Amino acid sequence: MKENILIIGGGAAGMEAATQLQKMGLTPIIVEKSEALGGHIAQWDRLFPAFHPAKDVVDQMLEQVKGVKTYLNTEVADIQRDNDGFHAILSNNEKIDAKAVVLATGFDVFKAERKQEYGYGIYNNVMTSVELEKFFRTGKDARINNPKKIGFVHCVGARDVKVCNTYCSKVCCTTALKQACEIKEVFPDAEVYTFYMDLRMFGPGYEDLYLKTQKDFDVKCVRGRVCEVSEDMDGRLVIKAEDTLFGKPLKMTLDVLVLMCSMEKNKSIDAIQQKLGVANNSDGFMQIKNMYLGMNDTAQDGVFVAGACTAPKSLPDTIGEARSVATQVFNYINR
Amino acid sequence: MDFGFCLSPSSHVKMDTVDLTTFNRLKETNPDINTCIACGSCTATCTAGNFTEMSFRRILLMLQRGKEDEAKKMIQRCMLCGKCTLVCPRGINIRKILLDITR
Amino acid sequence: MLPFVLGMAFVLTYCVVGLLRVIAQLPKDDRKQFWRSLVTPKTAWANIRDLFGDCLFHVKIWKRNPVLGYMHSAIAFGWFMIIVIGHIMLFTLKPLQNVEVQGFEGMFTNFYYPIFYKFFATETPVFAFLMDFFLLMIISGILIAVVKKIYSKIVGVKRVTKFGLADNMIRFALWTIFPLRLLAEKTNIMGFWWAYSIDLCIFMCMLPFTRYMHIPTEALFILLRHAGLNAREPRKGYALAQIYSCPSCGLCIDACPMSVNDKNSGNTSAYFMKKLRNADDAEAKRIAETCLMCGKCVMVCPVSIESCDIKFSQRAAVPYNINSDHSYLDVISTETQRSGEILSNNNKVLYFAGCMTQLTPKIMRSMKQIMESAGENYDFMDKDGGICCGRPMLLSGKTAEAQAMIAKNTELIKKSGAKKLVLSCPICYKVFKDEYHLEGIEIQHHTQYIDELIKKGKLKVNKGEVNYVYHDPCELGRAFGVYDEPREVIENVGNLKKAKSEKELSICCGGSLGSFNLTQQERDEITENSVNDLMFNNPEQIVTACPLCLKTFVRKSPVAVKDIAEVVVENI
Amino acid sequence: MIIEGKQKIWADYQKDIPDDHYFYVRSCIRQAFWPGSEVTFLDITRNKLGKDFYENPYHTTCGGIAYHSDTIPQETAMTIIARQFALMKESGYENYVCSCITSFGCYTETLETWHEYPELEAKIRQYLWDSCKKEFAKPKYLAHASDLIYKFRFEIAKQMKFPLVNVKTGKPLKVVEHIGCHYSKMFPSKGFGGAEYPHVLVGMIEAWGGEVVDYPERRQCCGFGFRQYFVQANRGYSESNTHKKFESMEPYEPDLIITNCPGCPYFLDRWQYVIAEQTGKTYGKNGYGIPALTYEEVAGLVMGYDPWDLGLQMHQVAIEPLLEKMGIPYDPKKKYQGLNGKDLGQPMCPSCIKSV
Amino acid sequence: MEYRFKGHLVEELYKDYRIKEGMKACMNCGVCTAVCPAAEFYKYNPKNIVNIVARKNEQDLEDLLKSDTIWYCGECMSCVTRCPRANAPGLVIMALRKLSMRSGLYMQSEKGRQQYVVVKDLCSNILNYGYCVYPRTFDYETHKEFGPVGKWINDNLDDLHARMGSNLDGDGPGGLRKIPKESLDQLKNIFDVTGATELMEQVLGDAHEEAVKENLSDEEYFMKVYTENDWEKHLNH
Repeated sequence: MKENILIIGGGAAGMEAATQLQKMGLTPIIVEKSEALGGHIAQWDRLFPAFHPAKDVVDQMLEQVKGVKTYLNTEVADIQRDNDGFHAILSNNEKIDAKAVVLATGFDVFKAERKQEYGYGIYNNVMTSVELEKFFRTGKDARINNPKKIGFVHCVGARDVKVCNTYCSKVCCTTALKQACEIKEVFPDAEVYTFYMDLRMFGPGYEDLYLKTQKDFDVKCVRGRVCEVSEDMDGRLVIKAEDTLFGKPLKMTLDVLVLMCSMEKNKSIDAIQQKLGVANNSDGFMQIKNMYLGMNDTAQDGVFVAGACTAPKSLPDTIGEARSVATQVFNYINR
Repeated sequence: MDFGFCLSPSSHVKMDTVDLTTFNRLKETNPDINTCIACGSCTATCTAGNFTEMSFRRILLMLQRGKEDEAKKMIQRCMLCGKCTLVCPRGINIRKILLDITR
Repeated sequence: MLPFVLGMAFVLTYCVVGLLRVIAQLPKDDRKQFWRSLVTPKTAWANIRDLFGDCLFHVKIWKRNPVLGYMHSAIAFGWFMIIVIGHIMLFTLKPLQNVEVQGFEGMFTNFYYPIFYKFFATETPVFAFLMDFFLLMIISGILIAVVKKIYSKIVGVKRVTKFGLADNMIRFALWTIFPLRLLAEKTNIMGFWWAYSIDLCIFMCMLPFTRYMHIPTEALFILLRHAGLNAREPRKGYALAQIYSCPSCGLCIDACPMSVNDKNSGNTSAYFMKKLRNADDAEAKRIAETCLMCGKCVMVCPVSIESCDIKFSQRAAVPYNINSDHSYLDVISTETQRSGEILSNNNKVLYFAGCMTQLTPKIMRSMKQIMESAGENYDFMDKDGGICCGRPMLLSGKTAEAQAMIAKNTELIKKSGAKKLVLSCPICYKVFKDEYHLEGIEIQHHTQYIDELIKKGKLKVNKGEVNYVYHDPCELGRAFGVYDEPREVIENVGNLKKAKSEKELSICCGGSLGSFNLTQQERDEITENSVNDLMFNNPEQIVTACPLCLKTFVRKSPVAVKDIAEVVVENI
Repeated sequence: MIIEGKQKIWADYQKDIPDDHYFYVRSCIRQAFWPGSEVTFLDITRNKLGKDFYENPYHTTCGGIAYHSDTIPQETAMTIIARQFALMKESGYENYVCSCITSFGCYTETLETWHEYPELEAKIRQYLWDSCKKEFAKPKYLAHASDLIYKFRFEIAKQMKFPLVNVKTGKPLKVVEHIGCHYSKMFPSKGFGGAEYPHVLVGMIEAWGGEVVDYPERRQCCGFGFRQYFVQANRGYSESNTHKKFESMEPYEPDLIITNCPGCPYFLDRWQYVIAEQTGKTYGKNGYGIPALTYEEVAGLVMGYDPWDLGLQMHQVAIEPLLEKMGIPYDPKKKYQGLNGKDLGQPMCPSCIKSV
Repeated sequence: MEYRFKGHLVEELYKDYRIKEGMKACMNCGVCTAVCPAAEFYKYNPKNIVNIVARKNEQDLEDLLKSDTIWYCGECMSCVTRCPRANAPGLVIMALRKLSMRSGLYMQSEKGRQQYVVVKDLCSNILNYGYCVYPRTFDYETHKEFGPVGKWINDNLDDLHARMGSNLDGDGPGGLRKIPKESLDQLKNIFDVTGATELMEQVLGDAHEEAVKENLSDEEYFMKVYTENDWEKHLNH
């Protein structure tokens, strides 16, 4: 029995779900809006906590997903549902019939310029974590010019009423420490500071990474949110924060400031999501049926979700969800 | 002219100019010093802390924020009882560091 | 004969100068005390007893290890006897054999004559037998020494001191003296006599610069020790005598709990004394601050060197840039009396839990229950946190600072009107016993107190079925010999199993406040070793009587670890 | 500095206010310290631009300074504001513009609080009735007077005689903008350009040919601090804040500071004198200070008003070097004259900062 | 001095709309303190204030209301802009100050007692002239920072305002015009109705009582409070 399963999104969640569904004898079809599979993770250099090359993981996933029918540079333009299942029209006008839909549309990176006081897009040497990762991958970034002092700001676009994101973005803490170590590897003489509020080292080996960051890499963790950034005569960045553990305001000049941008829901899927009748939760991510046992289910039968479209998630979380969604879909088809 | 008031000094910790000599000296012999997670266990258990402001966590911070004089003043309160070392979740040899600061 | 005379002259001069130096360095009071002790009959007798017992017969080593005891006493006593018999022969046979020399030269010959007796004269058979007997005795001792050098485990020693070139050379010199003498005596070849004489010269000339200096120094040290002196400075006076008295025998190396990690066996007392002798200040300081101060090395030392005291004085010698300021203590008592509900006069027992017990509240709770069950009139001195007893300060060499706390606690205790002070922490117990002046107030460790309550019938306990092993806290056992009370208490409430090393030989838990430098990992190794030792007879629970031992053992113990008070409460 | 980034924010933070028919309320501080500014504002809007700005003689203080000095309860301040709104209603206006930034903050805070807590609005309505027998209507649009100059900046530029350009070098003047804290810090969307990169003064500077200086302590408060200034013992706080700002802007060598709050230019001006007296330091060139002007004064200058009609002689920091840079003719004799050339004597010379 | 307020301080504080508006949950990130001018020049930390208020402990609140701490804020409201939890420490301070004055606890701190000066100056200006600030009340001797120009302005007040086009004490519209009596009466009514008069009289009364206790005239007491400055104590080293 071959049944079509439409998977929207070809990132880690979509690829892994497709791989599993294919192994189960179903016919997954991936629709990916960009020109390649891999999603955000394909843009990443190394993964926390063990500095494993992201390419390794992505390559393996690409290898496994090879036989799956994939549309690149394509979006779902319209989707209808009847008793036979789902009928989607793609942006290339092709039509796809499917028994079930998996939304694996992932996340968007918070637009750092929205946090105006950090001056991203205004002060030259303010950059985002995504851009820093690109620097690690390519070794090129005009802003990084043998810096002597580098700062990381946590929770940019997260835990912040002022940008309407009250949730924690989960992976930024660990990413910040990973990147802090990496930048220290590139510039061993540089002083590296992270400005955090809580260091949420939630996974196996993550706390060890924290310890390593402190002990081996001499990264200085300051508890306090950076409150404003400005530029001095030389184009260096002057930042202010409270050292909350010390209870005094603190001021320092940095060469580069990295903003740990949060995850927001990928909004390009909103129209299709609405057509499918999947609502958003208060954080703006897709609403799941149940936090414990129904994390892949939506209010609509046959519409499933996996990965960061429902909440900020790490790569292992996402892959776990992708595998579990495959089981859910399989059970749904064979119900 | 006496205006009846004058400029106040800034309380900002100026990280650009802070003197870390003592902290770096300690770091050489006690690399653990970097691993403090500011949990406050040392302060909570401190025998002298029961009567004074004594807090090892703060002493470490003072040294990193250029307030060496304050740190040394606070250390005077210490009774060296060693409870802090026993409760530190990162296993920092606090008593040793305290002694090293004093000499 | 010339080499011998030269060597002898050198070594005697050195010893006399050294003796004068040590005595000169003694503080005035100590010096007076020393002179007085020499003529006091009691100490004089002890001096004579120990001079023979320790220097010649090495009674302490015998006790510890008979093979080594034999080795040492064979060489020392044998040599001594040869010299003595030589002199007896000189005085008994000389007139008969017409070898008298008069005047200054006579004094000189008397001096070396016995050493080369056979070269000058013949012995009577009895003397000849005695001389040969002792010579062979010495040589047998040397044989053991050679074997020990090659394979120490045969004689029951795991680790031996590692020596430098000079120490190895003089040892070789010592080993060869007696075989050469034997050869010379038996063959009477001039060359052997010369070799014997030169060997003696080498030995004596090197003596002041090597560990064998302990041979002459130990005698002085015994006298000083019996005078009841304390080391006040790490390199002067009494300490100097001890430094030179250390034979570097290495018995302390195996005894030291730190030696569980070979890397740390260099931190043992034998090396500490050596660093002091070699004036290696930095290393001496480091070792002094690494030591756990458990006192086991002192316990096993055949010479009774008080290395912990010297380490104390070494710590105290480190200058501090910051003086402690505990003036805030003054305010406490007068204003708030925070450190306890101060008692009315009719309370008899005052319980001072101490800092460490604050971290193990179950001990406090158990003590409360025990005192209540026994119907005691008691009160807590530091229910909401008290003032440190001062012992850690002392351990850091800050004597004056410790006095601030001691004075404040003394004031609070005296004000309480209590007749008895009970402590559940041996660290406190040690300092209360040694440093506090609490006339009229009985100071008891809670093991002693509970034992007394049971014996008096105030506290009724049931004998349970649990097999316990008891760990002797260093500052209770070795420091004060409180070995029996806790054991009796435990036997009242359960079965007491033996540990592999007990009482004065018990192994420090590794948590000691004495050490500044040991890392957590190094401490854990010590703890594991100590736990293994306690688990020798597969007890079901480990019982200790020190909150710090308790906290330390809990980290590594496969079975439950409890304070003696808890165990008692479980069986009330 | 990437100017496009700021431009994007400026485009996002544009508020919708009409450009005519306003009920104008004065500022206690501006009318007392910079009387020429309000006169100039009304002259420009009414006479040069032909707009309707009505002033009701019965309006009073909004009580904002007393409120922020914690001398009157919140309800009192709100009821005084409600009374002003009632006067607006009685005069037949819907658009409300105030000259004071503290007032602007209080009006905004009041309207927002009423929005959030309608029961409080009802309570105030009752208070106003009980005390004054008046009823108020909330204004349809609320603006600060600088918002309107901002809105008219290009029209003003059309009538401009002396742009913010150094006539000797031909280069734009370097201008520091200082925004009153209560303009947009509490409610960023209520100010042109928001709270972080307000455009209200930047827009004027750019339209009139100047170059904006963005320095690290730009967003800092001048240090007024209400009770921190009113009590002599506290003035060190106020002075220290201004000192911090000048230390930060000094390396940029600004020619001029432009402000939209009435108090800030006073403090930025007078504290320069005090700092000079106490420490010997001046922040302008050749022992002069940096002039700190109101936006009305700057608008007046570029439009060719006589400096002494604008009241620039009421600043302690000498204005002449700026006038010379801009090529504005002035008669030094008239600086210290009253009406009809009446001789009013001259202020003493300070010991440190140059006054002429 | 025992304080006149007999109720529950925490309860009373939480009735204030500024607490409702400005006091949500704090995550201790410190942005308010980082940007705060008072935290730079005084022994002051707005984050700590918010935490004490959030704790709702009667004793802690009382201690806070008695202290100099709440009087350090300059109410610039910079903290309001950036708080990620939309708290407004500046508003919280205003509510605390009001309660401190109402309860009388403000009299127990040096900075609190200064309220006498501010209340006396500002309230009388509003009630007498209809303005918070009125130039005829300016005194150069107690405001040396006016500088030579300020002194010159004071000395020629009428001439200068006439020159500048003000309507100083005149009728009809214009700067510094005389506020009509009916408007001043309305302000007085507002003060009476909304509790400002009561608060003002309490503060003036407290000051008088204190002056009598210290054997000073009201004017002497005013100058004492106006100039008294335990400078070192207030600094945040």
